[in-house]
Amino acid sequence: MLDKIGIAKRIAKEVKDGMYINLGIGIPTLVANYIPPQLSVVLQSENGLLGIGPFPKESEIDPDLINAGKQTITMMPGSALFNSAESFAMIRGGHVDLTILGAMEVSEQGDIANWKVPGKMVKGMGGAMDLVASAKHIIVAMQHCSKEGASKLLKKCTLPITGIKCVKRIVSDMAVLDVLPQGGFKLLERAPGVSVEQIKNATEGRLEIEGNIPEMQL
Amino acid sequence: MLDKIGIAKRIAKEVKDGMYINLGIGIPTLVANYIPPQLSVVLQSENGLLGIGPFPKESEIDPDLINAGKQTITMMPGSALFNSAESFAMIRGGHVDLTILGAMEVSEQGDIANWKVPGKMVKGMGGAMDLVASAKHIIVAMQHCSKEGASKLLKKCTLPITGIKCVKRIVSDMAVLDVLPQGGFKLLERAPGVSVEQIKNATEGRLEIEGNIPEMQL
Amino acid sequence: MNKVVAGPDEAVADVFENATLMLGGFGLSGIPENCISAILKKGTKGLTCISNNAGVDDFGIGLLLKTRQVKKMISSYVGENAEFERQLLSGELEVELIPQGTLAERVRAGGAGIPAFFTPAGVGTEVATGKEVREFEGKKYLLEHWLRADFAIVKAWRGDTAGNLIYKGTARNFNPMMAAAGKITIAEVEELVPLGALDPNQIHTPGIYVQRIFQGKNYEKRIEQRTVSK
Amino acid sequence: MNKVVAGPDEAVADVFENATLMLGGFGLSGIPENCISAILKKGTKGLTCISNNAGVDDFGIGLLLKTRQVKKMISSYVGENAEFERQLLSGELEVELIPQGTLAERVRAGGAGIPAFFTPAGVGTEVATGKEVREFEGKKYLLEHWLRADFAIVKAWRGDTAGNLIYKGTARNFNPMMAAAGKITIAEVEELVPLGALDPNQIHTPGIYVQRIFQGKNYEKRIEQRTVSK
Repeated sequence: MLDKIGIAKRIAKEVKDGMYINLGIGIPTLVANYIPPQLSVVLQSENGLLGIGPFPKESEIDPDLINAGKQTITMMPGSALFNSAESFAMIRGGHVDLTILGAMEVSEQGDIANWKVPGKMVKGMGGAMDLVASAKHIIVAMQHCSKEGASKLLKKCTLPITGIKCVKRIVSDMAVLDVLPQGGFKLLERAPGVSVEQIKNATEGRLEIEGNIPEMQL
Repeated sequence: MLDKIGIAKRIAKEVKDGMYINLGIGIPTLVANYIPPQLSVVLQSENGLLGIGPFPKESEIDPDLINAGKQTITMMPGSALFNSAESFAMIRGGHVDLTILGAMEVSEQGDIANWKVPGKMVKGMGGAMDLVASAKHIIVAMQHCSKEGASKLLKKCTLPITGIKCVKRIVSDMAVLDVLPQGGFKLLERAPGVSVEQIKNATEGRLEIEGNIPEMQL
Repeated sequence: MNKVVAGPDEAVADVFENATLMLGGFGLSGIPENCISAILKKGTKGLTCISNNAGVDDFGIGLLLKTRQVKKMISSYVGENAEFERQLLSGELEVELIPQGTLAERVRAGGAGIPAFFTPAGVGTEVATGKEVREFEGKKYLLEHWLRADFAIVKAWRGDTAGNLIYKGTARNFNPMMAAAGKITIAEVEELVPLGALDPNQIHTPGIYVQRIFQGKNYEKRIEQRTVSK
Repeated sequence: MNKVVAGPDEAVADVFENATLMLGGFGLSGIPENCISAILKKGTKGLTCISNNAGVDDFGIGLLLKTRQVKKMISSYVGENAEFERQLLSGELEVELIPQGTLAERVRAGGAGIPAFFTPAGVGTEVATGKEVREFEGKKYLLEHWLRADFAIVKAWRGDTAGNLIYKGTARNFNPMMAAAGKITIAEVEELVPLGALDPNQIHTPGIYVQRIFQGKNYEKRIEQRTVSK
């Protein structure tokens, strides 16, 4: 089973040279640390920045420079600042190549739920609904099961959804899977030490297993 | 009868302190020359400038600084440059206080025609349709009659219209008139030396004359 | 054209009960700290606040929530605020949650005179309830309407006496769109400069949108997530 | 991320017959002079050109009209061009005239992923023919659709190797919206600078919208109405 850093490392391997990428809060933010340095990519922060740099040194901290998770950040050379309408024009207009975000549930149709637990949590959707409705390519970082062992890769989401038929690929603590255009999860890779059988048992939605499933290379 | 400069001078008297104003091509552009210097107003150019200044000296000419009539211009202190979408956001959003533009015909309902003469002229509407559809206050500068003596203040426009029910006030070479909310032209002032009778004869649309009509003070 | 007022108290003097306010900022970055304090002092009740976030318990709009001056919040994300959550769950506070891009575009539409537009965000979710859905080139979109406010209150870095504004860093966020969408727009700036001191080519908010401006004081600029690299 | 190409010929090499182009500029100000020359040299026919104006007889898009490379113009104002008028009246050229604000907003919508929006411009005129009319708050509006292009060709003042652009004066005009609305966006700049040389707070077009950039040569910047004050 992968820990958060393992998931982030595996997702980092999906990144290609020249990509503009939006990273969600949580595990997706960690992905930035593992993108191979020879790749030239630009990270978008939906609060108005292209070209997120590393966290600042204590002496560089600027309260007027934060990411979407409200963390203090720096800018890379060649950055651009803009307002929130322009930021979502970029997202909605399909200019961002890859969106990586967290999920509480994903359905076998590619629906995603990650913004609300009725009666328990009312934080709001932030930019997630815009991102999932518009992104060309969406990778989800998530736990395969709840703490109680219930699958989060479902036939149908039980929580209020964030967007329909949008998730393309999932990297969980147990596996890498694609959401098939006709519905269903296609198993691509197993996490180190996790068996196909374990993944089967942890996946409520239709799971397609074809041939030998390799272990992830991290 | 007023000449072009007379019309521009009379319109300049409509300008109030603190106004943001869009001036159309032709006579309206001349209005800028007669705005009392003690008034603080800002002129908008729909190609992306707030704060049009006087024409440049030969040594100041900048091909990257023109007005909507493609004339070289300068900027006033406190100017702002922006793109065409922002410019029309300003216009459409009702942020411009006054629009002054030319017309070929105006109807007694306040419809205006100024962009097309079928079979003869195909220049396009430019920004005129946006301006007349959105401006809070529209003053039209025009000739009362054609060269052949036909009225241009009509019951109904004969040319393709630019906008409906939008003109509030007309300054022609013969008179100042308001378009009444219920339709019809209300005569407010006569040009120097022009009689009410002459104006009556030159106005095809319904003309309302109440009491004594004063001569314009220029 | 001189739009300078003495300070925040004068700037918000006519903010009335049950007014709709837009307040710039993302998290605690780029929020109009001085005006929020002045409204707090004034005690105006029944406010509808349109703002991407709702501040934290003891800063930003959170201060106005504590004093129960806010009747309704229109936001995209409010997860930083325990008092907010309490008032919401107890039914003391009305809340309308809007996808962040839809919020930004609805405010932009308000300033730009566009009464409605189509966006894909929220199709198939509870956000779509009661909204027109239309398909364009094989994809579904929701019809969303403009947002405007009685007062838009924004914070900029530098501004001139005619109301031209320049923001700094990611503190720009919602401020420019809100500046255009207020019937009355109030700008507080860190540095108020004379006419002609700003480069016209670098203005983020042209002065036409701003009715009042003043130089604010004692900016706290609180940081929510202080993160540093070794 | 390096998007630099050698020059205009390489930049427009894959502009194909019957392609739709957006070309920045207002009048002759801010037009992509180098790319227009390269397309002229290349001789590509059947082009649909979206541009506020159509140049003059012997400059700007007027050059491409003369060689009959343009099948259709989508513009707001074309009054500066006699050859244009001749081709139009003779039926050799298709023309779609669009109110300038509607044109600017349709292009912006194309870049921003908004398939349609409502605007008041043109209500009750021949522009409204065949369009949905809807009333909001007692005023009538037309539904207008986004515009996008196979290639957007823009001209900026300064640009960096990642495609970030800064325009100068009123030469900005339609360029930023078009930069966002092209499948492929080509930027020619007067000065190409290294990454990090532009202030991120002053960028007008973020590099994400630009696929190719080069430093242009021999800008003529012709003036249509040279007006001076005594």
